[in-house]
Amino acid sequence: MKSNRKLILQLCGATLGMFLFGFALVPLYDVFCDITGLNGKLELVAKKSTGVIDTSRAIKVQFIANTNESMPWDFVAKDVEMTVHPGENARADFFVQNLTNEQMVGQAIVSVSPSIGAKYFHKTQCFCFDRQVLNAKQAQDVSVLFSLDTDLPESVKKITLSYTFFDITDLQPVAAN
Amino acid sequence: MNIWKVFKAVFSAFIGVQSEKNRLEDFQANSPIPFILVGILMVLIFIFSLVYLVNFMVYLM
Amino acid sequence: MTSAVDHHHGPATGMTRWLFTTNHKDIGSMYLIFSLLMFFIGGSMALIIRMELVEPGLQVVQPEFFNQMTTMHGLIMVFGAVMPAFVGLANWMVPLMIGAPDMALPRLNNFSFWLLPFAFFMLLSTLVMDGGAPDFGWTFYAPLSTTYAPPSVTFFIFAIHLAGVSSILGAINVIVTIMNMRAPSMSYMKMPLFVWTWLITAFLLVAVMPVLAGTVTMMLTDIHFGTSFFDAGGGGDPVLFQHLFWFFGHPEVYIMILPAFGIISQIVPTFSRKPLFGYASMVYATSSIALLSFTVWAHHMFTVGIPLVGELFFMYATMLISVPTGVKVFNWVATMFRGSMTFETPMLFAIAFIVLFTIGGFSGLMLAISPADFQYHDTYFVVAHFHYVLVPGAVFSIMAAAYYWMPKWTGNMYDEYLGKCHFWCSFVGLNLTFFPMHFVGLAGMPRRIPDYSIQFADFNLVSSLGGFLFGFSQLIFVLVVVKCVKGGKKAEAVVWEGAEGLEWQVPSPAPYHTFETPPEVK
Amino acid sequence: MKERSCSSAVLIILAALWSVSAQADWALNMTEGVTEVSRSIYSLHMQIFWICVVIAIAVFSVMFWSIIHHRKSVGAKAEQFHENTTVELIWTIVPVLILVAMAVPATTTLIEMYDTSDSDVDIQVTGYQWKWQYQYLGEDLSFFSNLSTNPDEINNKVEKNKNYLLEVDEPLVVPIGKKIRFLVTSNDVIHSWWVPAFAVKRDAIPGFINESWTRIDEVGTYRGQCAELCGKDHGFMPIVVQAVTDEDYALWLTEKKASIAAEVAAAARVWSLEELMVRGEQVYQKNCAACHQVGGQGISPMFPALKASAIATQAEQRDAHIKIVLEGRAGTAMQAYGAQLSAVELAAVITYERNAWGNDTGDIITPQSIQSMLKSK
Repeated sequence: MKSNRKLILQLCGATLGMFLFGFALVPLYDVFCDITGLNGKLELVAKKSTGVIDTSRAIKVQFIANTNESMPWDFVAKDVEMTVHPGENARADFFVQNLTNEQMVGQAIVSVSPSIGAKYFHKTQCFCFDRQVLNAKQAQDVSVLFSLDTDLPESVKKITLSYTFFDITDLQPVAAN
Repeated sequence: MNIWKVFKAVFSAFIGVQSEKNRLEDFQANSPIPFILVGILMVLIFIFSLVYLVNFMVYLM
Repeated sequence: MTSAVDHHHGPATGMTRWLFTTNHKDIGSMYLIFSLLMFFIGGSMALIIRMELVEPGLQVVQPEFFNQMTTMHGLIMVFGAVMPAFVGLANWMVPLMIGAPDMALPRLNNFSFWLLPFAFFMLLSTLVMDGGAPDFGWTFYAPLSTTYAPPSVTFFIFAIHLAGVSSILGAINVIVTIMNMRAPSMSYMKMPLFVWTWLITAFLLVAVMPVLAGTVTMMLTDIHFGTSFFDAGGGGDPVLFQHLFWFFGHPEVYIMILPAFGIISQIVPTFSRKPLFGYASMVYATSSIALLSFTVWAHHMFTVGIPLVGELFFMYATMLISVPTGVKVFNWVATMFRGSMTFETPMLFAIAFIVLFTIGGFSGLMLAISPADFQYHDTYFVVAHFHYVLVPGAVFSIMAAAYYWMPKWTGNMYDEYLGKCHFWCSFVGLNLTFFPMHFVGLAGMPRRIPDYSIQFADFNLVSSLGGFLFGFSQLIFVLVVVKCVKGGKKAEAVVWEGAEGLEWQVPSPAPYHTFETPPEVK
Repeated sequence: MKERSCSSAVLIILAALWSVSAQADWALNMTEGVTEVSRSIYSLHMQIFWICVVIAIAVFSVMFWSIIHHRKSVGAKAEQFHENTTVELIWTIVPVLILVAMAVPATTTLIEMYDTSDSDVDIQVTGYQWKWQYQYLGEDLSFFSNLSTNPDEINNKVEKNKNYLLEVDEPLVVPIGKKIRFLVTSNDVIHSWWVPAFAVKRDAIPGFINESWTRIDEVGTYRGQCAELCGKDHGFMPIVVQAVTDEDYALWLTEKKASIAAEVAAAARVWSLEELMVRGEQVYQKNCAACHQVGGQGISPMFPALKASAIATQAEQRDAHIKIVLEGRAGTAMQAYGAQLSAVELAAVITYERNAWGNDTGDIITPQSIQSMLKSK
């Protein structure tokens, strides 16, 4: 009978390989999201706009403010809707307040609709880049500086951005600040 | 076992139709490795051709 | 189950025989008995579900317990009844069919079986845990299965780990046995189709079970160790979970149907007294599924919001790869055509498989059309689809295999009249249960709800009646098995007239050790 | 004897089934719906259905013909042919051609379904554990939509009405003829917003926004349900959409905003204990009874009792009681109702919980005291 050792080692190697492949799918998924703008996940890095403004097109940009799990923070979008030219720098303001009596840490997550628009929405500065630490009853005005890429597809005339605050107080150790 | 025969065998597997004669020939090969590699290659070709077709359809409509 | 031919030690006696056995026949029997037990446990949960759904209003159970029943019913039937039954059939028949004395790794074989009772004891014990059993569906989507799960989710994760390891080890065992231990004259060209389909299934298992293990491990770290693979707050994504799960999930449904294709391809030629039509096409089509089945997973997620380009890709891919395997049904009909058929119980089950599995295949084709799937998704139409593919598909083929090979295992013929009773009751019960679900699903009844609006009442009543008929008619099968093991008309070596295959060259009942010396394949 | 008893049994079952079916409502097929998309989906559904029926008839007739004629008992001799690649090629190519033919209309319909550009009305739909919230973008109007079926109907104490489990207290009102864009998201777990009549079904994913659209042709009330398992009351969070003419829609908008403004204004005036108790019972019935039960005894351990509980009777626990109702408890089904109910409703339900079922603390929680702790939106 042929020795099975070689075949068994290959199969165990394949099993281990597929187990690691399962974990490799996670970063692969993020790469796939960036390329295709899958479900509106945005790149979380600041990008300077090219400075060329396409005034021929006016895109309506809407802002939605949510708190996940009815997190006890008051979070309101001050600019619900604005019109922006592709390439033009614009700013959207939000108001956020911690209604509880303890310090809390929140993380804003952004999602874009339609999802094709995700690739063409560049944020130069955004409160969603880092954690927001709010003490008891502390209120704060936060904002996002953004610009729309000039080669945004013609079909997109209206983009909606949903900001959702997540309570990550117990998820992250609060830095002593 | 030249490469063209392997491609033909894998293609007939994708369609799911194969004659007894070809099967006996294909099984003369001493190891399945080339078939598996060509199979994976053809799956990738299948995927990218579908992606191209989809982009074309979206562009068309 | 011993016989005179066996010249050295027969099986040990008492419990130690079953605890420490390395014999592929004993382990095969244990897998099959375990699967039958799980079939009844999962089946009783299905009856509780159907009891609640007899009429509108909450009568029998509270909604949270109803969700636990739907979840456990799915898990136990998929991982506890169907897969172990196929592994049991592989353990029994693959060595016999390729002329090998036993499985390549006997001790590993024993270990991979004995993992299962402990895995499912742990899973079933969650029913009595604080907070109840898992109640997030057998597809356990995050965040319902991570942040919002009952505390028993951790035991659910370990149970899936154990069952997964058992499947992977079983698959490795089957691959090594088929590739290394065939009788010299049993070349790849002459291997029976049951062995071929199990070889492909084993490769699929080795490829996807680790991905499932990885996914549940990610759940474990999300719940207990503060990672956020699937929690949007920490940068993760619940849709990532669905991609990972269905990347495992679609090859899994092929794992549950390819062995059935193999069994039907053994039975139909025997009772048609005619060779299988297009053996080469069957071998090539099933082997291409090993790769193609990895390209279509997101047709389970058409409404989750994948972009247009992705949705079109998965629609086209699903339609294209469904053809090579779908048309294999025509091969069986061509095998029957101009044969000389007799209709013993295995053949009845095989014909019912061909007819009803094809209906399941057609509703699958309808679901592949992505726009239409927006109306079908997560309704009872989908429940009808996968029950038509799984119950007459996997379960009926397992029953057919049991009736077909039981004379070889026990040495006695089964009671033909009871066999036919079992078939006709199951056939009527199954159609009464699942066919109305098509209509209720199309009329707009969502999946996994404990109570429904009154316009769905009448079909649900018929479904529930059918469910009880189907459920209790499985007791006839137990009666047939017990009678057959205990005694009955003696079976000769070639039980069915003209049956081909090495398994018919050994006497009935198959001796404890067979093919000590490799047989000669003509 | 065996055959006769068996056939009579079958007759009895058939008779029973026939009587049941006589007065039943046997809805067999998918709804055609009231939108262009739902009608094109319906035609796709029927096309693929009839193709499958034709293929099924062809295959099964050959099969049953062969079952009848090629039987050993009628002396059929088995032929030994076992291969014919041309036949196999034909029955592989033909289905592929049929599917390609089906793929073209399916693609056009799908592309149409994904085109949400230039919508007239934008509505954010947020899925909660076991209710829906509708927010009209740009109209500063948002409200919750709860199941309004009487619990006695669910527990079979009372006759079930026609729209059993498909009725809500605050339906979503939309104009007909306008392109309505739905922005679907979730607050906790994955839900799915589905209205069969529009053929709109979108999964609600926490942290992400999915969009869909519809243009309704006919005035009417259209009902749907949540289509993704989301926990205990997944089957009890229906969707009701009222499609009305433009004028009625504008009328409804102003009237709805006025009623919400009145509700906020009501928080300013002084409420007596009796008024708070009456209003509190209604709010409790709709939001709290599902878990804490109508009598306040709850279901241990998941849903703690309120009747004669420390938190609802002791004076020093009063603030803790208010805090838990407003901020909820993470990881449990107890939600933060501070974001979901108005100041008056919150004050009323807490007062009710502290005075009903014999708790009689005599505490009055005023809407003003709640107002300061609430969100400004």
